[in-house]
Amino acid sequence: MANLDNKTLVNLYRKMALIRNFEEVMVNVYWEGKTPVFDIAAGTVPGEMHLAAGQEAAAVGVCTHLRDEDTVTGPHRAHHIALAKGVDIKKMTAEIFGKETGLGHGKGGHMHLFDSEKKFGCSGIIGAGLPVACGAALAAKKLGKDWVAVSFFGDGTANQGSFHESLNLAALWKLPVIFVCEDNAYAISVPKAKSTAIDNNADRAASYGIPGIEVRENDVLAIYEAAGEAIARARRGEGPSLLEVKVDRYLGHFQGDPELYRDKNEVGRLRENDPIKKLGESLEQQGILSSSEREAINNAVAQEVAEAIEFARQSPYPKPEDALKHVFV
Amino acid sequence: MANLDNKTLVNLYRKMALIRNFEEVMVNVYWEGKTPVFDIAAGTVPGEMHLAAGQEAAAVGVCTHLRDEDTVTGPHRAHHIALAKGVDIKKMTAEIFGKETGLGHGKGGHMHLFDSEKKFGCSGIIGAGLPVACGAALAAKKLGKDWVAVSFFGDGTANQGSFHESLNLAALWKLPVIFVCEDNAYAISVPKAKSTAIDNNADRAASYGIPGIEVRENDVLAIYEAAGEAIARARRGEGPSLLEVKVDRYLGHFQGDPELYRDKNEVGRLRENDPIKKLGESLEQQGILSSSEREAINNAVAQEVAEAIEFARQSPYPKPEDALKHVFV
Amino acid sequence: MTATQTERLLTTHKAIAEGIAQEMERDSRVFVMGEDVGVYGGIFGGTADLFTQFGAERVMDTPISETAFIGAATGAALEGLRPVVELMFVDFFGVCMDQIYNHMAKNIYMSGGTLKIPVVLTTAYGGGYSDAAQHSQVLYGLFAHIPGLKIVVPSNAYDAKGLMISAIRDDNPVMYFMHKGVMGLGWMTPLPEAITHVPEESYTIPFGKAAIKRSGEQVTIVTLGIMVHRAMAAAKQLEQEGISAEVIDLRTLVPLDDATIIESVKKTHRLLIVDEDYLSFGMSGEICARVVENALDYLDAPIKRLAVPDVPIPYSRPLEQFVLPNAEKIAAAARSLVQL
Amino acid sequence: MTATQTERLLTTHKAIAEGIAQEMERDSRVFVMGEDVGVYGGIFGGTADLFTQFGAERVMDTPISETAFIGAATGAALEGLRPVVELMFVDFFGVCMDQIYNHMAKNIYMSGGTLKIPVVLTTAYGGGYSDAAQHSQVLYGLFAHIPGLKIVVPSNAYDAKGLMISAIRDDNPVMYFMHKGVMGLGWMTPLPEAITHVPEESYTIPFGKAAIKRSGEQVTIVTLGIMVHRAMAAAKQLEQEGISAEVIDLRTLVPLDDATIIESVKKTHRLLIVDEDYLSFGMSGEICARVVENALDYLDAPIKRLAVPDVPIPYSRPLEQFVLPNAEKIAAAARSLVQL
Ligand SMILES: Cc1ncc(C[n+]2csc(CCOP(=O)(O)OP(=O)(O)O)c2C)c(N)n1
Ligand SMILES: Cc1ncc(C[n+]2csc(CCOP(=O)(O)OP(=O)(O)O)c2C)c(N)n1
Ligand SMILES: [Mg+2]
Ligand SMILES: [Mg+2]
Repeated sequence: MANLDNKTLVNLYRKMALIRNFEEVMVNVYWEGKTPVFDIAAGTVPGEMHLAAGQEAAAVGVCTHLRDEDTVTGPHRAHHIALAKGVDIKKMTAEIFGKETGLGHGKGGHMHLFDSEKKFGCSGIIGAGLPVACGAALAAKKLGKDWVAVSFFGDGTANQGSFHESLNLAALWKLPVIFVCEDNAYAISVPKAKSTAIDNNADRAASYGIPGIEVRENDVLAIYEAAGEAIARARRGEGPSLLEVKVDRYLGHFQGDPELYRDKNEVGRLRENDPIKKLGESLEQQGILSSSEREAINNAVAQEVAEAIEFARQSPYPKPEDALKHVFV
Repeated sequence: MANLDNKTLVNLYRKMALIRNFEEVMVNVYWEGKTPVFDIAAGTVPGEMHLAAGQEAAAVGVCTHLRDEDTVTGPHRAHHIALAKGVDIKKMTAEIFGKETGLGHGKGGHMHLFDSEKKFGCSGIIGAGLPVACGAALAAKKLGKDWVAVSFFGDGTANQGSFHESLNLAALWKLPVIFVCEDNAYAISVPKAKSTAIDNNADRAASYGIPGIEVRENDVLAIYEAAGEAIARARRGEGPSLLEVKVDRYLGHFQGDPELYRDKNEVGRLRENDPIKKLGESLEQQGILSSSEREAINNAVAQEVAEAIEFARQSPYPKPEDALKHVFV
Repeated sequence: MTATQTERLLTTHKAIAEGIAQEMERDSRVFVMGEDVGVYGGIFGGTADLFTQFGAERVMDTPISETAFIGAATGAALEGLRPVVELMFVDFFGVCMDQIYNHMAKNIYMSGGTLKIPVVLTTAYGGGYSDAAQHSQVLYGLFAHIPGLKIVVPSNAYDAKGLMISAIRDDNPVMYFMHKGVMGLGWMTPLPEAITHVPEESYTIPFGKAAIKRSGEQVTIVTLGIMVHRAMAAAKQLEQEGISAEVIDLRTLVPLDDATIIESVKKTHRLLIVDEDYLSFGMSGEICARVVENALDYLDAPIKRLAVPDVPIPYSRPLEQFVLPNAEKIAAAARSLVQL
Repeated sequence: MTATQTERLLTTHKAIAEGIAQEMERDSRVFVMGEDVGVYGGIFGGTADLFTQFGAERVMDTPISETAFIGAATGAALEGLRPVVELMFVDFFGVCMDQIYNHMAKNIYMSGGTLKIPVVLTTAYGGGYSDAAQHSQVLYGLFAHIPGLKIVVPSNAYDAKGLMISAIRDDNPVMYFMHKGVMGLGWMTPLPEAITHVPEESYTIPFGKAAIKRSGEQVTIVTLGIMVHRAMAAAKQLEQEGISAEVIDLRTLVPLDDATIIESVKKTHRLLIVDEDYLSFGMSGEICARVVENALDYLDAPIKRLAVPDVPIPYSRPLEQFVLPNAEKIAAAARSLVQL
């Protein structure tokens, strides 16, 4: 960790704080218009809502290494990854609100955020981002660039066929891809041990002869370090890596999840080890970030989020008949 | 090998010889009506024809351990496996001929042989047999039986998503399945090294925490031994195993394959290590099978094959309008 | 509808779960598997409480490995078990379609009728709640196109239970489509019409028998699933305008009850097909063709189709509402037909 | 057809490979991947000799991992490359459908038109040579049902090249169906009609323009792919009987050239749809619906459909021949229509 300069450290903190604030605000926004009677179709933001509070370290630890030219694919739970990759928060929020000013003019929604400038995309289908990332990496290779592609997915996804096919293809063709498994211990209600025959998905890298790195703590610095090596390796043309990082899912699988499948106190325990708090405190202790500076960052990101929400709120909906546009370009 | 009695040894030889003869005769039958101008739609047996000469040791080495109650699923190349599992050679041949007396009354054909008594089935889709075998094993477990399920597939298939999903499921649920990868070094024209990121698929067992056994010689006794352990383990309720066995593909991927992708002399070299010849000679040397006894076996299996072919030839075709039957039972 | 003493009302998802539970009690070969079907009770409640009643051995949560566990359902069925297996959203079929259509659907035929494959493949479908392009699809027409699957699409609780019991007792693969809006979930927009009297005892509903939900004289509206309720609302509206519409609930797409449709068209001379699926190359075209083949001369107006206009389901509410059929659009289409 | 000096004849598979090669020369972003597309040249010859011309970097053999490499085609296309990717038989779509229909087909729409996905997905289809239920299917109707894919189905060498070049230049995903019997392979039943003059220079054929292969007065036969040749043979036979049939080759299913069909029906007043695909819930119903919606009053007889009668493709020759349309069955159906 010695080689991390203060600016980077503060940046890691700032990005995680931004994401956390975004996800927490989104909880409130999501429930607007859904009380007293919950109706998934109602409210400011209808549909499913998968939030990533507790998983910021993975997105930020990895994406801080990336450039605009690098491609990232994400899964259904992807706000944190999009923000970490630099997707415009206003356009993203507007998309989540279904507005004309959104990334996809309201057509995509929260599971389908596409930003061709920042080279980010995500999908609601388990495992679907891995092959697409292989393709981006293949393109980088064919174009003679040192760009990499990163695919994020959950622990439950490591049992989907596309995981295997993509890792084999990437290894075989030495593609510059980094596969990042965010282990939040659940696939909806199913705990990892009930879906996965082994403990650590990183061990599966051996099936493809590639490095497998397991980061067993929800710690942005540890993730940053591990990802840095994997990404540098990919840029050098030495092929893909598989990273599994431990994260925590503080909220339900989606908003409205009754969470009857886990202990009521589990999340409280998880939050004690919160990676943002941990980094903030550590930076304070090291004198890198004073408590008032930290406060200022927290306020600034809250402001940024509030502005994005306001932007989305004020934006118009697309014209209904625009639904017929854009099947083809 | 000490514990193999003579009867078993001779039986292994006999079964391999039967299969070899069948496949060689099938070459001739297939080309009937296809010369001087080859037309895949013409002749005694139309359609694709995937033969397994050189792969007998895998089927026989494994299936000799099995009972009627055990289920076997095979791939597109499955005559050898069906015969090793005890599927009736006449009904199977009649099916390959598209006759009413065939296993599926002519509806299935050579890639779709189903025998519910011998509990054998196969499919023309890569990787499709593995999940089905998991289901058979799940049923055995639910029914409290010590039956096992065996799924055969090729080396190229180990890169299909269903391989991964099935092995994980079987390992997770401790299902009595034995996954047998027949490594014949090719997937149609693509050599294993161009499709598979590691050398030995057995190493992939570690991704599921199950035993992985690699048999790197085309030798029925070695395969028999390895399979015996895996099957016994499954019967004891200790879960699945993955076996990769080296076999050789003497013929084209299918009949008519120009085989421009491999050295003209390759097959000649492979045949020098023929597992049937090897076992026959070894049994002679050990005095277990005299040369005349061996001859007699060879004649007997040839006779059996000839009778099956004759049965198929003489059998009537199904009535055309029966095509409309059996979509549902 | 069978008359019974009790007037117990049930939501569709509870009716489905009850149908499965009764079959599980009756037949030890029946078991359930799928993602989150256990403690969670199925994301759309189709397996609610089954885990508590029958335990983890008979109500099995699976990994996210649809190819493996749906293929395993076929394998288990071939051994004589009777799995009820869930594909959480029909939109996910693409990761496991081969097991469904090349194996579950074809093995019986390819075996010359020597195998039985008693699998019920349950799946949730439909939109209208902003779940976007990968979680709102319908797709029953796509499955109906493939020989070898029976396709069941209940519109209400009573039908749901009887069709489920029929499905479990069938020796062929049955795909059982559950519209999310019909299920009666606490977190979906309420649809009181789908909550019906459901007898406590076991009963079956035969496949291939459409229900005439409302008899009418001037126009026939054929549909199924949630659109039955939209069509009924439209018919009520039309009635106030003096237009008499007949509403047919197909209940199963395969087998398709052509006879009831054709008979109705012979009476009303006008046909509107309402489908929540994509318009082209699907259900609406097929029904149109069946009628044209059998009752062309009875038609006093072109057949009309109301369906999603060949676009993916957009996320944003105004966009989605624009593409989905609803009572107003149905009424308008029927009205314009009658005026022709 | 463009007139040129040379009268060079080419088989369809060579015309396809030539079209790809010319685009590869013209545009370095074009590359090919798939199973056995390299040294082997594609099982059905669609990539013949490309490996020799362009080498392993631009003509890439893949593992049997359709989800990974077809998904990778989408990923590469999003980066500006223009992959031509092969699914060896369309029957195999079930192992990779999610990448095709939920991603390749929908990402443009879900992005609000901000992405381009210039992928050509080639695939072989069709039966008639006893390849049985998992290697003989047609399925273009199923793909046409899903918004977001253009569907191309050439019937001959000339069209094949022009449509391929158009497909590669299109910024949208195009699924390119190659009937095995149309390809002109040495090991398939010969179909001389599919071998045509093919100009050496590059040319395009627009999508959504059907070809009237033969003008006629009494009945319109609409079809595509190999069935065009069967229909032409039937038309010749009918002519000898004094029946004048018009034959339309759709060439693309999406976009569908309704206008040409409808215009023809307005002239002939009778329509026969011929389809090698399963009958129900597919192409034949759709075309029927489009005509009924637009030209009902012009019909002097019910529309007839000739297609596979909703069974999997059986292996045995007499069974398969029983279910596939052919010239005799087409002639008989057209004859019966005209006699109505
Ligand atoms: C192919 C497919 N199957 C099932 C689902 C339904 N589903 C959505 S999220 C999810 C759980 C994913 O678990 P994991 O990969 O661990 O990600 P997490 O939700 O924990 O972030 C499931 C089963 C889906 N979207 N796609
Ligand atoms: C899903 C799918 N993809 C592709 C094919 C085409 N195909 C048939 S056999 C084969 C090669 C299989 O190789 P391997 O598994 O090694 O078996 P082998 O033929 O060598 O016995 C391929 C690609 C198929 N049948 N199914
Ligand atoms: Mg998870
Ligand atoms: Mg092989």
